[in-house]
Amino acid sequence: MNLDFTEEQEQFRERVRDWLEENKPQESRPEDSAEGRAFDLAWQKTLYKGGWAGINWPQEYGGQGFDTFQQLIFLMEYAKSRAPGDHYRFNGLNLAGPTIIACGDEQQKQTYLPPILKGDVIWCQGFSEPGAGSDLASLKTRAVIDGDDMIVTGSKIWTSWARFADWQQLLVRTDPDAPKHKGISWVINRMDNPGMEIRPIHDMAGGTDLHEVFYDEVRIPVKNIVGGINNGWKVSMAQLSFERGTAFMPSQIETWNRMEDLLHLANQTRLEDGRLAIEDDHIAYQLAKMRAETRSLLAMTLMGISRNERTGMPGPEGSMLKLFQSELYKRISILSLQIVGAERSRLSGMASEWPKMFLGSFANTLGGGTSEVMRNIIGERHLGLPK
Amino acid sequence: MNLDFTEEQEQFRERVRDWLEENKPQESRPEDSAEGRAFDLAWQKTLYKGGWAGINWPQEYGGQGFDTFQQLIFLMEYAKSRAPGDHYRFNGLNLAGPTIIACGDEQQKQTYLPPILKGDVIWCQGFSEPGAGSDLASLKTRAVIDGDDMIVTGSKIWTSWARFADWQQLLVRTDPDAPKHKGISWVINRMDNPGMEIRPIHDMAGGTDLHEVFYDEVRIPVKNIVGGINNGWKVSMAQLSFERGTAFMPSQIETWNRMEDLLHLANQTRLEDGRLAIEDDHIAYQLAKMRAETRSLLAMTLMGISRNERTGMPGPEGSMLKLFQSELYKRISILSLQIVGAERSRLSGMASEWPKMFLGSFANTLGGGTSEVMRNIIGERHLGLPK
Amino acid sequence: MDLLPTEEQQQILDTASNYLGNEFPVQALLTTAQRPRLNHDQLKQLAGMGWIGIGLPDTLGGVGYGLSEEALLFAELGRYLMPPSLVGSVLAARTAAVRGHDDLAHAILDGTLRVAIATQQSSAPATISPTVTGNFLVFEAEGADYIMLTDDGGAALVALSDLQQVSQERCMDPTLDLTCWRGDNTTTTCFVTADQDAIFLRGTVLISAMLLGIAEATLQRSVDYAQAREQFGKPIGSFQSIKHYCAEMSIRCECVRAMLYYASITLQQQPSAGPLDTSSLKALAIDAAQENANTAVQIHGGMGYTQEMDIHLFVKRAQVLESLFGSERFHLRQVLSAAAPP
Amino acid sequence: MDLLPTEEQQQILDTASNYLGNEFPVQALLTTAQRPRLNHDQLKQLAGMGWIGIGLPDTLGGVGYGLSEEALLFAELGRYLMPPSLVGSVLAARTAAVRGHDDLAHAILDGTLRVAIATQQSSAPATISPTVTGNFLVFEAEGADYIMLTDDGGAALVALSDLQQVSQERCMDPTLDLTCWRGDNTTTTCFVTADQDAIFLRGTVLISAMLLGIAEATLQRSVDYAQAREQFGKPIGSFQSIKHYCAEMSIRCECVRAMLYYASITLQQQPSAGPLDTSSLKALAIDAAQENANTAVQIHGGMGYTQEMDIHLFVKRAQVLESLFGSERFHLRQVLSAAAPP
Repeated sequence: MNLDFTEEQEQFRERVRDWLEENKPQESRPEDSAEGRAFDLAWQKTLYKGGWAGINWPQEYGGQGFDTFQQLIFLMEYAKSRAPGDHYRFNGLNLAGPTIIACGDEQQKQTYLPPILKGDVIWCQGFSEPGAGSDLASLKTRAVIDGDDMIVTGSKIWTSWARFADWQQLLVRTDPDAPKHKGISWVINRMDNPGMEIRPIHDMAGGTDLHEVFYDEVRIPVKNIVGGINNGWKVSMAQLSFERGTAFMPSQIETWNRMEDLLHLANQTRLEDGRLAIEDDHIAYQLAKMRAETRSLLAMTLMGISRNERTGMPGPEGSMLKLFQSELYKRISILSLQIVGAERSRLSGMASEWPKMFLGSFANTLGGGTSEVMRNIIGERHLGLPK
Repeated sequence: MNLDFTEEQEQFRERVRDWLEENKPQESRPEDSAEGRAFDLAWQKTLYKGGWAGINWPQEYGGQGFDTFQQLIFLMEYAKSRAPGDHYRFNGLNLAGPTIIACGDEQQKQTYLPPILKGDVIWCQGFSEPGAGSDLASLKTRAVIDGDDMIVTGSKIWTSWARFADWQQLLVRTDPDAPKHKGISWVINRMDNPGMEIRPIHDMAGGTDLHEVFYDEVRIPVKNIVGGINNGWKVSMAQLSFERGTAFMPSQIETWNRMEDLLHLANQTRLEDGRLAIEDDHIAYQLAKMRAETRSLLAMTLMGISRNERTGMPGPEGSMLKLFQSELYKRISILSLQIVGAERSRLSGMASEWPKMFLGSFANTLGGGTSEVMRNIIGERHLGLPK
Repeated sequence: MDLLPTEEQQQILDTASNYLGNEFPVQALLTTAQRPRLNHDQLKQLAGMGWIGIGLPDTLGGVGYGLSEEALLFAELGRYLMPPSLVGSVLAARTAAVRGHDDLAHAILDGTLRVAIATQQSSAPATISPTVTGNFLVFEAEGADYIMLTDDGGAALVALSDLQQVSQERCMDPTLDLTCWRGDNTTTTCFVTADQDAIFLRGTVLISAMLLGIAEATLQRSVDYAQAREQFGKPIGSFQSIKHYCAEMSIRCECVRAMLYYASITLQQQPSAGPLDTSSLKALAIDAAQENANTAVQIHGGMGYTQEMDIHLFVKRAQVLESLFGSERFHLRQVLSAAAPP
Repeated sequence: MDLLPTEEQQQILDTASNYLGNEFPVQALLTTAQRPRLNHDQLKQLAGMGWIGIGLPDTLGGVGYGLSEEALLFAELGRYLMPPSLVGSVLAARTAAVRGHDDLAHAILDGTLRVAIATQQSSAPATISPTVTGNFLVFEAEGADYIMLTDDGGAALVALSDLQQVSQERCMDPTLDLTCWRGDNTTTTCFVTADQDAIFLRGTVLISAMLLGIAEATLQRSVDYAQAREQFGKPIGSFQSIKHYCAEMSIRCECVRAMLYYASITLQQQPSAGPLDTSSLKALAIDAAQENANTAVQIHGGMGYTQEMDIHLFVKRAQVLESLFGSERFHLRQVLSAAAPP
């Protein structure tokens, strides 16, 4: 049990810190989606040139092949420096890319991996459907084999940044007669494929990054199936195993940063009665409680990484961290509204980041598995309670 | 929509108030169970002589036959006067008695009702079993008809004050082959019946009023079945309809009294930092929130009574008030521990009523249907959600 | 004693509910960026139905019902996300009438004059007295003639033209216009102290009623959705997590509705219990509306997070309404300092 | 970086757990009114295994491990409801050793001398300095020779015979003896300031570890019961309400265990982060132990409310432990005033 890093690791940390200090974008990410795409790709190119692209990817596909501790150090420093988040780069770097590394054939690896790291392409996901949310395996979008192609018809929903993506990791039903988990395939799809229609969905925070995607007899080559036909459920479950403890480092530090910003706000904001917000014990105790929880989020993340490092297997910490962090983040945002008081409903002006955070926080307890699904998973898989 | 009482009702209120002022016991109820029984019966006799026994019972069986508003006024004044609670009298007055009134035959009514009002007997309940708690209908204690008798074998649990009761309302399975709700009978049983064994259970608050009761071939006359053989589930469900809004008036006022006592305590108790507890905003806001909730408990109770009065039917307020009040009561007790600070674990001394309240509060969210069962009932019966 | 609407009150409620359902379906807010929610003609129409003056005595030019009827009406208005400025109109008419400005009162009562409503920046509270000084965040100043300014000391009706606009702001609630205005020792058109008439407390009851409308609307939508939406081959309402959320939501509704009825009576009849009950009501109503609306998003899943369903509008409106007529913090303080009722 | 027990640490933990399970099963507290939980011989036996001096440097006569090992051990002691006075013994040995009272330290380390532990009445805090004045609520004074008195300013070891017993009290936790004692400018046997050695913070970590033991024990019992107990023809653990309670309980455990490991390291190695981490730990540990124990009663239904199962003992112990080494309120204040770590 130790928190020590070796001298080499500390030197590595300094190298990361210095490079980020010098190279991270000075301007903030544009709100406009097309400009956002350009910004994300440019930053990925910079990372690639600097030798920081794909920190957990094997070197043979252009990655850095860092060990867990180097990844951890990189992510800690990255988040502390408040360098840009993954945004549109997220899917390619963390889901589609690693899936192809784990389950793709050599041809697929050579074709699809390098462009991700080089900042040439954006990937998106096509998993959920209007009728298949928490119950993902009941998805209905079907793919009928026709020679070398599949003909895909159906629809997907919650596809982030679909309008601005080049490629999509798509789950389709290739065997309608098999049990629901058995007839699914994981497929690579071009976003400019004919027969597709993309409809943006406005979210409650005002974003338009979510989409519904319709497929009307879209042709996808059979060779774009990754991990074998009808094996898509297993392939998509493999994604879970990429969510090693390190995956939570950025959101953990983001939560800490938000918490410290809120503490700062409470030290500056006056309540109706003229006192500083921090002088109200009710606010103060809630802040303190959440600060303690945020601190423990760091400890939980490190314990999770240690567990992964020991066993090589993702443990229960994935679902736990996801649930704990997303609910905590929401509570922090609700507390912030108590502090900004009557400013709570103003999206313009100085304090507007807090009501914006509040609106955005609802995505966290829904996306990537609702909190209710997370509690089921923890109860059943981790504690062994019956279904 | 009004809170007005007629002049006659206000005169009635004064009559109640004056009588209670003059006649309520000056000493508090003894902690010892046998002395407690004597105290309860003596007080019931006083009520009977004063013309206040069985306020909601028909006059033909010795009751007062008060209308809803008179009952309401009586209960409000009764609770405000802090006169003794029902304690051991509860079952006879509120459950067994009313059930016999509703479902018993004339012989049963003449035999069993008057002694309850006159303060001659104590009743208890035999419903739950070790294997049949929330799922009461799965009860297994069986009764085999043998001529004019039934021979009862099995066991019951959570029977309050069994050691000090004269009679018991007992649910037994008279038809083991019928579907589980259909083979049950509601039976009157003498507590000194041979073949019974009574084992007290120590509860976490230190009380010994709960019991497990064992029946080994206990003979009960068939004529003691109330409401017809194999009809016991319906008979016992009829008890729910006695829980009219007025039934919650005492616990509503008890909660208010506790809340005001706690407010008083917070105005007198110093925290570690030397401030009065009430000066800590965190405590103050929690107190205020619960005071508001307690105030609304009164409003909910009155709205429930109004609904009953209009429709003659118990509405959703029974389950709602039960759940709301029991959870609120528990939260009040937990808040009290924050106020008494390091005294929280001391059962002796000045502030000990609060940790005692805390320990006792656990019974409320379990007994008479757990909070989880209450939420199911509200969701399914009141909101119409599927099972 | 009867803590339920009378037949006559029920009729007011049903009429309002039917009318609003036909004329102002919440659904309409999804397809058109409808702003203002209530144009001049529509305001006149509502006024013509007596909704502005419903709780004002007929001796003062009103319909002659009381606060209970006003509260029933405003719960329906809240359920249909009608603008909170209607509370401004009701209070403005009362303020003008109490002060003897009969013509002004009349023009507000018939919907000719439009009244906006405001909150203050917590960090820099303004002064409200026969003159007003300071900044106000104003909802729906667009097209308004007057603005209703209140705090627990009194209520002022001010001509908007007497104030200066400081800035155009962006409201979290996309159906509401938000601007910042400033008074600088500005003379009010009329001013009523809290002792003369409980304008602030009446406004608190009406805003609480609107919050109740939100709590009930989001419960109803959640129950409907939980019955219809299937996952894992079952309606999601059969899962205990969803069922229990709904049960808790319904208790919050019951709790606030009972308290609304109760406080609407005591505020008129037992002045000593008024502040305790009114502040209890607002604190509980804020909590119920926000918790229910936020929970409804969770129950509706991904769809609840979008602007394709109307749930988000309730989430946002619940935040706006907290900021009007005293925050939860303010009201909890009041609850605590109130004497125990007899 | 490795935030899990090493093989050696795991061995300490396993040995302790096995030993306690055999010698001090919680079950035993149900059948005999076992008090004290730890008689003189048993204390000596534990001491003989090096448990009192486990975290004390060997230069000071201890076993030579650190706070992390102490914390692992005390989580097990908490799980088995071993008396909190063991924290007193550990801190007393350290206090005596740091002060150079080698004989005294030795007699505590080998279990010859028994040390009680105390909390203060919030309403009348006592003074703890080279002399002590004021009232103390003492746990397990029965048969004790010394008492360990601490606050965030320092730690004092006092001979019980130098204090006066004020009263015999009744503890909520039936396994603990509670008495009230008074000091009146009483000279301490040794006194260490917080700057000299972080006795108070170390005690906070150990009490937090015991709270973690409670949180984990009540989770384990709840999961076992939810798997075994059937209602409506199914194990109750298949109902989402119960399942989700258990999931939340397990997150609380994970959260506190991680924080315990983390704080046990930073308190020794990064003094600047010590107070933030230690106080975060205690606040979270109180919450986890109390919430989990209280929820466990609910999961166990009527049986959970009785003294026939052991759940109630955990509920009560969680209350006792909150009152030792700073309340939740105290620690939240500390969390708030701590500077952000580097």
